[in-house]
Amino acid sequence: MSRLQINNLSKSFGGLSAVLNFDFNVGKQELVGLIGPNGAGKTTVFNLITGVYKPDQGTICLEDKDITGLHPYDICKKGIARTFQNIRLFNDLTVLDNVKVALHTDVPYSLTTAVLRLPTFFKGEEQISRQALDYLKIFDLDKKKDEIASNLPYGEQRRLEIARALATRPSLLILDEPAAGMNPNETQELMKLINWIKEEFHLSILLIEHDMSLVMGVCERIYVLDYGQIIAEGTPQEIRNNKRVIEAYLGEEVE
Amino acid sequence: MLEFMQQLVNGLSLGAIYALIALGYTMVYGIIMLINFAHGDIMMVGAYVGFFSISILGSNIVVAMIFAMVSCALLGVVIEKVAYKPLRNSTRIAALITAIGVSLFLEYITLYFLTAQQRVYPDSAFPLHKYEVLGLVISNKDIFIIVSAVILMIILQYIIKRTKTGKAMRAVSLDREAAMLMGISVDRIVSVTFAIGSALAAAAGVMIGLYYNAINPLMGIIPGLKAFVAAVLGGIGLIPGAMVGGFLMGVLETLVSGYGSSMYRDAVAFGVLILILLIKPTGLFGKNTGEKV
Amino acid sequence: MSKKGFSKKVALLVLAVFMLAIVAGCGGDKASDKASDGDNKVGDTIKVGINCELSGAVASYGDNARNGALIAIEEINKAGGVLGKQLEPLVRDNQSKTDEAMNVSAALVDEGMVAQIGPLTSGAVAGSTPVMMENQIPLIAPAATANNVTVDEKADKVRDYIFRMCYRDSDQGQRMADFAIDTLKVKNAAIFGSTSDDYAKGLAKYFQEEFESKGGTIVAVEGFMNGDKEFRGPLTKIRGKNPEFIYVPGYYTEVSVLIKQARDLGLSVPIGGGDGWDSPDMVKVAGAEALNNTYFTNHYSVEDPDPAIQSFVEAYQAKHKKAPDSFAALGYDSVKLLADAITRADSADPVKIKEALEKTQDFTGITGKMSIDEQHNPVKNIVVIEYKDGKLVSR
Amino acid sequence: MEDKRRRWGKFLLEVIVLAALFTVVQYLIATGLLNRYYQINLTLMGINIILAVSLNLINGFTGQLSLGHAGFMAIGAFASVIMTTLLGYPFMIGILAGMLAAAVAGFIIGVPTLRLKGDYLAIATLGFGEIIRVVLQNIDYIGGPAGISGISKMTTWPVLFIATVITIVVIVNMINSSYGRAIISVREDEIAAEIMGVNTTKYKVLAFVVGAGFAGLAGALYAHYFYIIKPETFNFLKSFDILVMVVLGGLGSTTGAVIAAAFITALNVVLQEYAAVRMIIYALILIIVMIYRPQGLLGNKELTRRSFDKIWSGRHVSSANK
Repeated sequence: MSRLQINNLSKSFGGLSAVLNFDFNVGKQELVGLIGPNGAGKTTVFNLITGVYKPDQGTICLEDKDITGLHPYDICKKGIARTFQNIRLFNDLTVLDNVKVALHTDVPYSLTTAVLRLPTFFKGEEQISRQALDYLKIFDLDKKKDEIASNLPYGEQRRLEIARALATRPSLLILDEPAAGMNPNETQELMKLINWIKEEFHLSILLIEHDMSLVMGVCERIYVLDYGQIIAEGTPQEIRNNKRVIEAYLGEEVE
Repeated sequence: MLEFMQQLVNGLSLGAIYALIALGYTMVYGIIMLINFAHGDIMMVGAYVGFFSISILGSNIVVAMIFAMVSCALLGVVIEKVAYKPLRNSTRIAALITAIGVSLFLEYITLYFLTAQQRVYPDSAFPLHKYEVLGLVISNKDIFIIVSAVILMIILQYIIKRTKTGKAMRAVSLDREAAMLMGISVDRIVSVTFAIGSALAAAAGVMIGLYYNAINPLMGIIPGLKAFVAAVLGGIGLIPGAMVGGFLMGVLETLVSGYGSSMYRDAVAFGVLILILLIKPTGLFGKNTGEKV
Repeated sequence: MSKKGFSKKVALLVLAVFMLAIVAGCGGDKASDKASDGDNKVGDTIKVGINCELSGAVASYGDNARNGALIAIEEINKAGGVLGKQLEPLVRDNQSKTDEAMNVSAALVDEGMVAQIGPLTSGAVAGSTPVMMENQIPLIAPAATANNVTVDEKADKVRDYIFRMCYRDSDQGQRMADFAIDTLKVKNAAIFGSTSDDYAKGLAKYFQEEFESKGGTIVAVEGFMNGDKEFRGPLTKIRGKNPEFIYVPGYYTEVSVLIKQARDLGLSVPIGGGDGWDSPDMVKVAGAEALNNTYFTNHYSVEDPDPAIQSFVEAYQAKHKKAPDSFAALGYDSVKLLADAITRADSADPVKIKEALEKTQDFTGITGKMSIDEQHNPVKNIVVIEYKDGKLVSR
Repeated sequence: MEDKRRRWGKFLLEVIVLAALFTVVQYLIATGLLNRYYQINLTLMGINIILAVSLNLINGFTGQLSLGHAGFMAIGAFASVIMTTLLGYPFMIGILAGMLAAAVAGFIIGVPTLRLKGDYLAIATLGFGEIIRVVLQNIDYIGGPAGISGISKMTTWPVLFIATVITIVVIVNMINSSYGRAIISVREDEIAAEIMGVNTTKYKVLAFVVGAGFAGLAGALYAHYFYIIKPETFNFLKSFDILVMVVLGGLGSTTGAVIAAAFITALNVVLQEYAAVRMIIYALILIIVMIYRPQGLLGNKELTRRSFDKIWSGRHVSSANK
């Protein structure tokens, strides 16, 4: 049984199809890459999976349960979390509060309790803070917990976004160009980290990335998207040698 | 039937005024995505300039209108430079609040210097002639106002579609950064937009003065809001949309007060606004666009 | 310097100039106020609170009433004041808000006024009432027409310290209904009045009652809101009902435009209204021709040859470059009545003033000869005035 | 344990400060040192604080620009007066009815309109506010345009004080909880919030309903102090008044809203003789604040004891540097 199963998914914008008859699956604890030239429709696929866009046709199933057309927050509760290509943190909140927002899905006290400041509230807040701090520690951000998110350096913002996504306790984590803007060293670190959290949290991970060293290094399986359609699927080794992929990326004259 | 036709005529001439104000509203929105709350008040200033040039300088109606249009064009440019330009990169909410501020400022500065007393346009400025066609009463003022609204719309449409400045305007409205990189002076285009929009408002102001004779410092608020509703109804940012929206609003209001109750007229206007916003926020003629993620 | 920084600096400069101009303007006002009051030492003056709508929705009413009141105070002071003391006007703006009316009254009490003129609308007077009652200071409302302004209808008690200068709604509504049936001999009428104030609503109500009780039929009732400029929808509807008379209670700001549009639509029947019509703007906006065959109930006519009226009209004209309207006349008379009461009481003590006001008999103002009845309403004549080629003719 | 002790200490300190403030003002009123004029403005100040703090929840914390706050105030005012003056129930019932009616109206209006964004939402709420006013003007039972007069004065200093404190406490406690973080996340980035599992519509409506409810409270207090209420009092200019306070104080700062509401009320007192100028100054405040400090005087920061400490230590350091 695969964790994420997508069948025949299509989406078009004003007559232009961004994604067409898309079939796709991610297994349990599998790390899958989605690559393709700019404008191939990769982010659109992510937006469809997470409910930001509603598909025109096709189904998306998580753990065999149909999640097509649900609201993003419901999809989150079902166990999908993601990061964004252009980082979307809660900029004016502290690093800690960013993660705490993600922990809101199972808040241990009611609104009335919060307003009345009953003991349950303080206990609950303490618990939330502790959990949030644990996630920050994984990404080495615990020392910066009181800083305003937008003041973090770029690399740390990327890491915070992953920490925040992880805090929603997903079974499938979707990373949209997690290494964008990082130097090779940082990318190396990130690769290790991604592998580690996959094992630690028993996650399936789906990522879009332009940095081929990262994609080829960590992914077990890769899908290649061009003009909204899958043109190839396979292990990194297979993809590296696939003719259509090379054409799509470099144009035909390279042959 | 005759009564209904008469109501239609009434509605069209009222709608022409809304359309004129809505044209300027929609232009500014199209270029810099700002609801220029002060637009109705610029119209009020135009009405006053027209009044003073007729009553003090003794100019005729054409001169008065040109005078009002030129001064309001300048006023519009100054307002943009002083109040809106510094905010071009802030949030839209900040810009909207500023626009509310400018609106209040124009109203109360006028109230302060010219008092709350209404001023009366001299009747001789534009003598009334009535025509009876098949039992319908139509006056030369009705015809004047409807025809000038249509002509101004056509001119505006021509400027935007055919001239170089118009093309630059459309470029700026589509993508300000890209337009700037293509060598278009965004500042100049925004100024031109405000100038044209404000001049149109001034023309509407003088027409209201001629049509209803009385003007006062707070006269811009309600027509301004209604014109905005008209612009949204037609699809904000679209010139023909503002025109059709204006006429629709005018007819609708007249029918509501003619066949329903005039006390609910304003509620109906805002009700239409809310319905449009909820059902088709881009208006009757607008295309839907989603947020890019 | 960055470009953005520059535009912000320019913005600041312009705004600062505005700020300065305004502050300078205020300062100037204040200075001149002080100068004119300067001759009188504290305690030598009788402070009269003027609580008017000088900004907001009905600013023009308050503006005119204040002008009228100030002319009266000027006249009285020039003639030596009251009880040998000068009247000192304390003019405040209640912004056409009921809460500000109360706030302003409390401030004026604090400053030691002995009586208050205004506010103009019934709502604002109601706002001001509790403060006046608590502090036992009389209030003369120049133009608040609602019946419950001077009487607490629920408790069936007269409000001790509240007086008015104008008719009640019932007086005017009935008078016009009588005039329409008895003099104009009409049998049916339409009502098209303002629905945004209780004044016009009251007039409409009493007109309808009287008109129907005298056997007339009301064929249509329509309403408009203050600030409206477009009346052709309902007028076209009324035209379809063929009334012989149209009653249009409201203020000249709307009525003038309304009458013009009615005539433009070919409605040539007689039109009637109340004292809210009284303004030179009527002829200017509607035009003399459109106003022919229109009638309104009023206190007086600006064209009345009576010397008191003419001297007021002249003084007003000289100072404000236009003829006074009914608010101005009522504001003027309110001050005159107050001065009269202070003289009769031989004291500027608010309670004594109130007692004297209650005893007013045959006081002659420019709005007529009047007495104050036990419900604190003036008993005075109502004249019906006709517009004839732009001139006012008493009927 | 340490935490718990600190918490109680802070709570006790707040209670003492509030009790002292209450007692001092009560004493001044009882002895007549604070005359009616200042009492009126004190009442207005309290009502304005409630309005500004509640609007700030919607505009500042949730980031949804609402221009219809006066409409909810109107509903609260009329609902409470119907209960007390017309039906003869006690003031407490009137207050609760006012809050409930306004909150229900907030829900009915919020559910459809809060799907709109930015300036569209602003215009829609402005429209709803005006519709509320027009509808109230057309109900004869509540006096039509003339409104209801003869309302007994029941908003005393203790009532006002308790209402203001409750408003601030409820909203502050709400904001400083997981629910508040969810609300703020909507302002920060709606799409990211949804992806993180926050039902943004639900929290927008929650903030809108709570904000409307407290505007209703302000309306009820207002009605029972100023003797008369008319629908016209609650037009969109009133909404703009409240907006000025929120913007001046800082969108997203409760202390800012409180300070700005108090400041604007005081400014109104100072400028009473120049009411026309007052509006011009309001307008200039709006424009200048937006140009130079679009985030308002305090931005989204709160003024706390710690921030005073910070200023103090900052000064300390700078003087040491010399």
